[in-house]
Amino acid sequence: MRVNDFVIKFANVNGSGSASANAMFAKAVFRMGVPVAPKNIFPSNIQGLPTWFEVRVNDKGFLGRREGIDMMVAMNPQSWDEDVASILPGGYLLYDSTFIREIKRDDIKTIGVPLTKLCNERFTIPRERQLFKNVAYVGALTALLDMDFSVVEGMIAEQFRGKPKAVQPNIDALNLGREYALKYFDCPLDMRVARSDAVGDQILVEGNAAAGLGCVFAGATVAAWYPITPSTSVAEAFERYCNRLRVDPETKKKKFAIVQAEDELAAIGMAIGANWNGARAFTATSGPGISLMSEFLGLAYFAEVPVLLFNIQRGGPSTGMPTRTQQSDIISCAYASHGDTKHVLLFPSDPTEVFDFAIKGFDLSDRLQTPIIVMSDLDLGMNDWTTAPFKIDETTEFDRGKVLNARQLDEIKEFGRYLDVDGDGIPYRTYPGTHPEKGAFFTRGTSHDEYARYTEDGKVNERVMRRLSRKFDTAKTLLPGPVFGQVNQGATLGLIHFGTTAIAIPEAMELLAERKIHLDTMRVRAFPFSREVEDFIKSHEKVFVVEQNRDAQMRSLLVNECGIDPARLVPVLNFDGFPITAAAIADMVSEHLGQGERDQAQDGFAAE
Amino acid sequence: MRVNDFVIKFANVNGSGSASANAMFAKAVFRMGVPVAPKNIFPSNIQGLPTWFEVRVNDKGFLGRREGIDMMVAMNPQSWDEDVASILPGGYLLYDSTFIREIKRDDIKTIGVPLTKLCNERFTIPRERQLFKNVAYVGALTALLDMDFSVVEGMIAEQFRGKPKAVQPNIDALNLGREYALKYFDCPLDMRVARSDAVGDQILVEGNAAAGLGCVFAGATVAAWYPITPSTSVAEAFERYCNRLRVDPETKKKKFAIVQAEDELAAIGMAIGANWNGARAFTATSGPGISLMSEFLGLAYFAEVPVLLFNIQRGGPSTGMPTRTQQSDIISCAYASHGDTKHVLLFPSDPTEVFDFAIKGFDLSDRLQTPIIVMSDLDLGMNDWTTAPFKIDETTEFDRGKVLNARQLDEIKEFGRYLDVDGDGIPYRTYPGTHPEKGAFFTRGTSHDEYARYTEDGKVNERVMRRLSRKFDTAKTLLPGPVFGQVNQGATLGLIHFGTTAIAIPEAMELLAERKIHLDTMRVRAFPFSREVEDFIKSHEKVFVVEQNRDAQMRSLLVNECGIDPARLVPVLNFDGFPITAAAIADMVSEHLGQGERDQAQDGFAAE
Amino acid sequence: MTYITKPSFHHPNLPRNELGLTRRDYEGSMSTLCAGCGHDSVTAAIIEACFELNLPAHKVAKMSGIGCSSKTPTYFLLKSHGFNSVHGRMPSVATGANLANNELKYIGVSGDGDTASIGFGQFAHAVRRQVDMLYIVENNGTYGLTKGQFSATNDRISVGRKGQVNAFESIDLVSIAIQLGASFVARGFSGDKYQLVPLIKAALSHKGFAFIDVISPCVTFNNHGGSTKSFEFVRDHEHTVTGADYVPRREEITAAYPEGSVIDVTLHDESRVRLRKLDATYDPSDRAAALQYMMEHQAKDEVVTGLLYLNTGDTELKEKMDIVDVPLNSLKAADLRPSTEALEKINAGLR
Amino acid sequence: MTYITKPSFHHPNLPRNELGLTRRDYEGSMSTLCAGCGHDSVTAAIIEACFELNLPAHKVAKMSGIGCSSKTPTYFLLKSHGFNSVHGRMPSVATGANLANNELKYIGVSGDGDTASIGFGQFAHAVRRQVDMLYIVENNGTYGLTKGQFSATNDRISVGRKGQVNAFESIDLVSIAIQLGASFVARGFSGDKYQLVPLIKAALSHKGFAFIDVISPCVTFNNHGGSTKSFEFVRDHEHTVTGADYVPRREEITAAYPEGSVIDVTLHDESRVRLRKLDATYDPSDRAAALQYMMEHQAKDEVVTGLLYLNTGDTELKEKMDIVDVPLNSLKAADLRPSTEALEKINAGLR
Ligand SMILES: Cc1ncc(C[n+]2csc(CCOP(=O)(O)OP(=O)(O)O)c2C)c(N)n1
Ligand SMILES: Cc1ncc(C[n+]2csc(CCOP(=O)(O)OP(=O)(O)O)c2C)c(N)n1
Ligand code: SF4
Ligand code: SF4
Ligand SMILES: [Mg+2]
Ligand SMILES: [Mg+2]
Repeated sequence: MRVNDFVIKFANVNGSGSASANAMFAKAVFRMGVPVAPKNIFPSNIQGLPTWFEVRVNDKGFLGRREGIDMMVAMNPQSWDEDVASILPGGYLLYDSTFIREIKRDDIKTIGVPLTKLCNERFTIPRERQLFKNVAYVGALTALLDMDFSVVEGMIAEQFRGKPKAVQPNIDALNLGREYALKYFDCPLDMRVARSDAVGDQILVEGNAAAGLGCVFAGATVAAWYPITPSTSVAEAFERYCNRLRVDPETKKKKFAIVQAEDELAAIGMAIGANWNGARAFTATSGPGISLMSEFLGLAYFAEVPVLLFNIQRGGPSTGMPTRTQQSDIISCAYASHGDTKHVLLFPSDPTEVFDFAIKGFDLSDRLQTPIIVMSDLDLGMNDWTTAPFKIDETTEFDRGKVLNARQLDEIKEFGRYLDVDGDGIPYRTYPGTHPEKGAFFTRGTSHDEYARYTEDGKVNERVMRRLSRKFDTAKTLLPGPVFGQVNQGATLGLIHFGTTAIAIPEAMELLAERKIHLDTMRVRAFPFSREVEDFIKSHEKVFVVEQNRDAQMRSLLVNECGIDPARLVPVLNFDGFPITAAAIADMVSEHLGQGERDQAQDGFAAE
Repeated sequence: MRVNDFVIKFANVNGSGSASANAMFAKAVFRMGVPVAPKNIFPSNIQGLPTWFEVRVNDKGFLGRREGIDMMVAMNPQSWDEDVASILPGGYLLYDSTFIREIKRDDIKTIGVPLTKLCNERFTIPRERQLFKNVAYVGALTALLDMDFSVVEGMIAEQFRGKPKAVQPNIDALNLGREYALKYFDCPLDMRVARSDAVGDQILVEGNAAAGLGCVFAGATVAAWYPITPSTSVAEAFERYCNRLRVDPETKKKKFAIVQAEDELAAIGMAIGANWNGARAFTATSGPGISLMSEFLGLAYFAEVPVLLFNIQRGGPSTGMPTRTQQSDIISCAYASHGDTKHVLLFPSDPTEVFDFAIKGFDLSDRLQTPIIVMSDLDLGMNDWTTAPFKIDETTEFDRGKVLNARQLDEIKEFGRYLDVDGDGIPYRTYPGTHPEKGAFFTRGTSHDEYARYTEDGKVNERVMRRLSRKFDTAKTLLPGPVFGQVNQGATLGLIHFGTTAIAIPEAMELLAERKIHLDTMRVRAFPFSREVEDFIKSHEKVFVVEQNRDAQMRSLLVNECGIDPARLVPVLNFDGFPITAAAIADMVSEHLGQGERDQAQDGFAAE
Repeated sequence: MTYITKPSFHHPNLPRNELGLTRRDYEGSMSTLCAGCGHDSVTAAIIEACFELNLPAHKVAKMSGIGCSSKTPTYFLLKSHGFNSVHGRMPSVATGANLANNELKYIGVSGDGDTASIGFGQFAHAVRRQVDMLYIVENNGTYGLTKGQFSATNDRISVGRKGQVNAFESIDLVSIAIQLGASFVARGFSGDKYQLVPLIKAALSHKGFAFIDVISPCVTFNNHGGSTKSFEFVRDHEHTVTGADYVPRREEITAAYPEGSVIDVTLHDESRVRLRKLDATYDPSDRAAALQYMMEHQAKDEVVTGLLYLNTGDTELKEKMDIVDVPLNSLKAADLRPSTEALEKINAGLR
Repeated sequence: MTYITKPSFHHPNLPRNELGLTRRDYEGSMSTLCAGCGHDSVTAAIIEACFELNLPAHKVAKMSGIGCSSKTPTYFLLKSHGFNSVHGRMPSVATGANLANNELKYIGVSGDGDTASIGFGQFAHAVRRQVDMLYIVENNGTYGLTKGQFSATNDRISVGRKGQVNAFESIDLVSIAIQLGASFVARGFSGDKYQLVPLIKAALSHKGFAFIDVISPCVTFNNHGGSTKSFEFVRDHEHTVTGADYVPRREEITAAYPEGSVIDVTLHDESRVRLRKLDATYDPSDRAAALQYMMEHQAKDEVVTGLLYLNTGDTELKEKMDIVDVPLNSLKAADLRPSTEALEKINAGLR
């Protein structure tokens, strides 16, 4: 019996309208109170190529990706063979039995539903026949998996609240599949969805929507962006929510501006110009955009202009795998641009944290007067996640950082844009137009003195550069600190993870525990790293660093910036474009540990 | 007596025509057989601002920059005070006594020559009066420093071979100063230039000229560039030498193409397009250009297109100090572009090596099918260096790497652009137009299989990425290895340097030896690092890493790529925009070493 | 796996060209574009043109940027080398390739996003440098591959799928190309291969920068009512000023035309293009007039098509730069590396 | 130290404007450009215009890229904020600044290298977006700061200092601006402040993208015989089509002109510009005609100057985007942050 613990995968043709039906299935499971993790595995084209939709259902909340398919809904002849091959022994194959298909396996159970036939009989318009096939297999699944049909009916009703005429055909389509299944198979199967309260008050949302929404609540007014998968939906979500929440009721005018720029260089240029002028502005991009934005990032670092940038990482290098996920821009973002530059990075792990970091990110960027890059990825950005509801604290004001107004300018005896008045390396700024006589300065990317005046005096420039390092140290004390997993007293092994890897960690730890391997875990949430990060590493003999790239980029950052002996940091890597699985982590870790070390890890004696 | 061992500095106004006179002085010293290191310290503007010309004269060949001025030729009232202040006690101040100037020091010797008055009497045209002042003080110096006048006369004759009318006025101008000096001061001073044979067969040339010339001898046919200080003269030199050596005598047509691109993105795009097509092409830029080129660098890395790039580093970040020198683009070049990318870097130390690396660089780029970045800097690129003469080995052919011609295509059974046939990670390529039927492929920055076909199969892409790592390992065996300085058996301390820092090392070692500190030195010449580099570090308890940037970027690379414990690498940094001095290195090293360690370094016992 | 090879079976009696090749020999791998996408028709027209011109595939290089349009070079001329560069940067790569080897024919395919937005600067400069290539923009007024955002070539009157208005001035690439000195400028429509194929053939026979702006509707994102880049809109608003017939070298022109209504222009390879003036007032050799004409008719929401400007008088990039006739990439060390003596002279000059 | 402050001593009886300020109050720090550089004259004209317009300096923002020209904002309006961005990217920074606060007047200063080469794409898109700013290109046909390379605005006939020929088509920024929809387009000459000052005043009173191409000779690198951007060439070849007089609001126009020879255009701040037509055939409100005129006269090597195109009918960026009237940067948390209830609704919608 696989109740509330299985992976079901839908194999479709891109552009055939399967996406919404598949999403409806996932949402239905979610609404039955069972945690789900749907993942859309799509090609970099618009129509006609294979596309997959993988849904992990897990009551325990183990929602990281898992290899092995318990049920495959195989709707695409193109990918039929590999799809059938990926089913676990004893698993199910649901397919359109209108067509005869050769099934080369005898260790799986097949469920043939003549979807095309059923739909052709019931519907006449070709496009409908095509679309309702998807709805029909969802119907069949409700019967096979013992799902609450009213939930699905309810969703149909909601979805077409606008156009009631569309409701009945959809219900009919559902029933076509459902009734066929009930008639020809003994439903439910030994694989089921059962009502649960594991979801609690959680929501189902994608990271990019959370980013856009977070920017609305952070008071962002200007967004400049250039389309690129998988970041496009950040700007789209911001626009959607702004149209809902930021349009003046009387005048119908907008309290926001969204510009689709001509390219990424312009997008970040606009965001910088707006922030310089005191509006909160951001941009969102992915790999290639990061490379193009690096010159401007260097300017913002050196001229100390705040700007928030969402990097929804995809498979690199170059154009790479635009529709796959990776964490491979860490080095290029941390040190973006020529010269001695360092940038603040935030690593959210779920949509709720993306929302929080969007808000926190603007505060930090204003406070630190430097670019902040939120390092999301395609998996987090474009897939729906079961995650905690969004919260804000209305009582707190936005932190706009050290900005002087006219009154303050009159009070202080002198204003120097780049003077380190407070010793924290953070100077005071003014917005243009603040004061008729005081506070004006010239922002420049050329070497400048404490009064923002151009200088070629190397010693002065050196002073400015040292202050920037000081400011970067201050950042360490302001950024979100690490989050620690279960801590076994005396464990000599540690594991560091960040971003979307987090979702796989609890499960990985459970798998390792079964193998008698115990590790302390720490989730890094920001760069530069705080003391705690260093302490965690120093207090463990060996620390695994899990990341989704080839070159162990986070490990490099840790070594560089914390002065850690690389020998103590063991890379655990995955870069095939799919989210890393708990099993893979567990295997790489235990493989690395010889029996000896494993014991010692277990009862916590020091070795070496 | 300071014979052939002093620093003389000229303080002038930018655009006043002083540059050629000052250069003439330096060249004259060089022609007397004495090693010189002239350094032009100029502002980022065209006319009217202070500019300096510093000439170190040193018989021993200690030609790194040295603080403290033995003689100041102060021609610029704007910078008068700081210029006078920079003279060493007992040093000389040569100035234009036509004007009364307040000299606040009594510990220096002053030499007033009424240059303006003398020139106004002798010359009538205002521009001439202005220009010849500079020639006149050179004349005075020939007397004061006991220089061979015929040498200077000879240079004038050469310089104006074309226009004999110009010769006499120049000679006259020289004599104006010379005779005045002979008349009013007892020449020569105790500071002199004496004929020597220390120069030998060396030449006096700037690094950028060497780069341009190297590209001519490497068979480069296409140069695409965008103007930016201090790299502009690379393309200019290439053009100059091509016009001399690469124009068809009959048709007068060019065997080269030089395009001034619309920006850096286009410049490297053109270089990549030309290399893809089998012509040797390069570009040259500096900081901001590197940032803009990073997207294309990622493409060339992933699509495996050769391209040679000269990065003449200047003061960063952003527009920074465009007319000052730094070594601060190391990280941004080594890891340029998003995703998992790594690039091959070469670090030349003098113009001769720039010439050699231009030639070697093209061979390596063709062999490795990846971008190669030659990391020069403003000091090396724009100043004349006393350096070994250029040599080539005519017997060797160019190494165009693994390129298949039509015959070979017919012989092999299958062609796959990205197949690792030889196990060294380097695949075979073909040029467009090679064979009517075979060898065509599609170059792309998107994920591809071994046959250059687009794929979204993550495992295939992973395979390609692993091969690229393998190729990078192969590079380690092909790149120029490190050069070792004096090696004291058993010294526990090492020092790593690279690029323009090298010139200061022998002197620094001498200073340290006086303090009983002995270190082994190694000059790194390329990234990725060869085994020898790792071994050197591992065989020393503590290794100093000397570099001209704030963030110890080379140290980071060493730690990352060689898995070194950062604790063993001590940064020795300078980033004020001037070349690091031997004294600064010696001081930072000895300061770091407590007495205890120094002893132990001295008699070579292991500590710690 | 998204790469689909076509069955290579050839029907025995498919028509063959002078090289003995069939149209199939000029095809590429299977298109992965949406069914009905205008771009596939442009691909077909390119295949047809190359077939009829008897081009040896290996003497053609295919260049593109990023986008649905930029994918199409994979779908034609399988036996040609191709370079799918980065978004908007194809012009620079093509320029470099061209300088290295001017004996290849360069077919650059781009999109309106690729060319009019991120690549506008590179496009403009490739035009003014008169790079010897055929540059096709498959213009659908939208960003197809990223799912239908407005592009900069959208006319001000056009409305987005979801009713979004386009407040900004549109960039008319044809006018820009004419103004910046392109020597061959045309506009076609993916829906009209009888017009498009001869234009492509003439462009490929022309020396210098040949630009063809092909209105190529995006059936998925920009073929709706409000779009001015839809099949329907173009059909209803097309205004063809010149009909171009391509006449291969050594071929007789037989058909007779009314006085003054045709212009014969001999192209660099001695083939000719016969321009049938459908608007008697139009002079395709007068830049200023052509520009004004474009503006006036576009103001009337007309889509002006045909061969719009032709100048066989200007030189192309390599000539402008006085480069030797043989391709630079064919020069060997002997041609390129000066002697040791030459180097010794240089050393001597530096002492 | 290359920053030189000017002595702030004010002569007691310097003329003062309505704000009680003298011209000195509109100056910046000392210029570090070459003696005689055209750019310094443009700086002087900007100072004069702002003084005469009674602009409060802190309500002006100075934007620039990189180059000798881009340095000049340091030399005027010391009490205005300035942003010297990166090479060629000023338009995007200005666009963002503009969206954040449309109550400031934006004066962008760029060079021909900065705008016509590396910044061409950004320039073109700022134009079509109708960003509300004054964009001045100090056009000297060369890269001054990097010591005299050709720029893309060089006319084809122009010859470099060392006799280099310029084989490539030149980019005429005025024509590009007109074509891409700039609503105020003029060309001036740094040597003629009587023409330039009123143009700048009118441009600053105009709402929308106002472009002034100022031929501003580089005395050090491009003022020689072969240059078409030299003082001498411009003086000899200048062809002024319209004389523009700036008439402040509430001021009477007294002077009388012959019928049809003048056009009065009221600008957005109710001031007016009086256009004296020096070429009766010229119509500064007809884009297509204006373009053709430019081309024809440039073909005759004439430098057409004056207010060349004016359209007070179009909307500017913020209007096109329906943004609230108050500056976005003035909105507070209360205006911007939705309530907890609103957030709860959103959460509910995601269950
Ligand atoms: C630097 C960079 N930015 C953004 C993208 C994402 N992107 C891919 S195609 C495309 C636009 C395609 O539009 P167009 O050129 O008109 O081609 P179409 O798909 O419409 O044929 C964009 C923005 C990218 N690949 N690279
Ligand atoms: C990205 C980048 N590339 C190149 C440069 C070098 N650079 C500085 S100014 C300039 C051109 C200036 O020409 P123009 O804009 O015409 O200004 P001018 O000096 O002639 O007034 C260049 C190429 C730079 N600063 N940044
Ligand atoms: S999205 Fe549009 S442009 Fe792209 S393939 Fe589909 S129809 Fe063609
Ligand atoms: S170089 Fe030319 S542009 Fe620059 S300041 Fe001198 S004269 Fe002016
Ligand atoms: Mg398009
Ligand atoms: Mg210029």
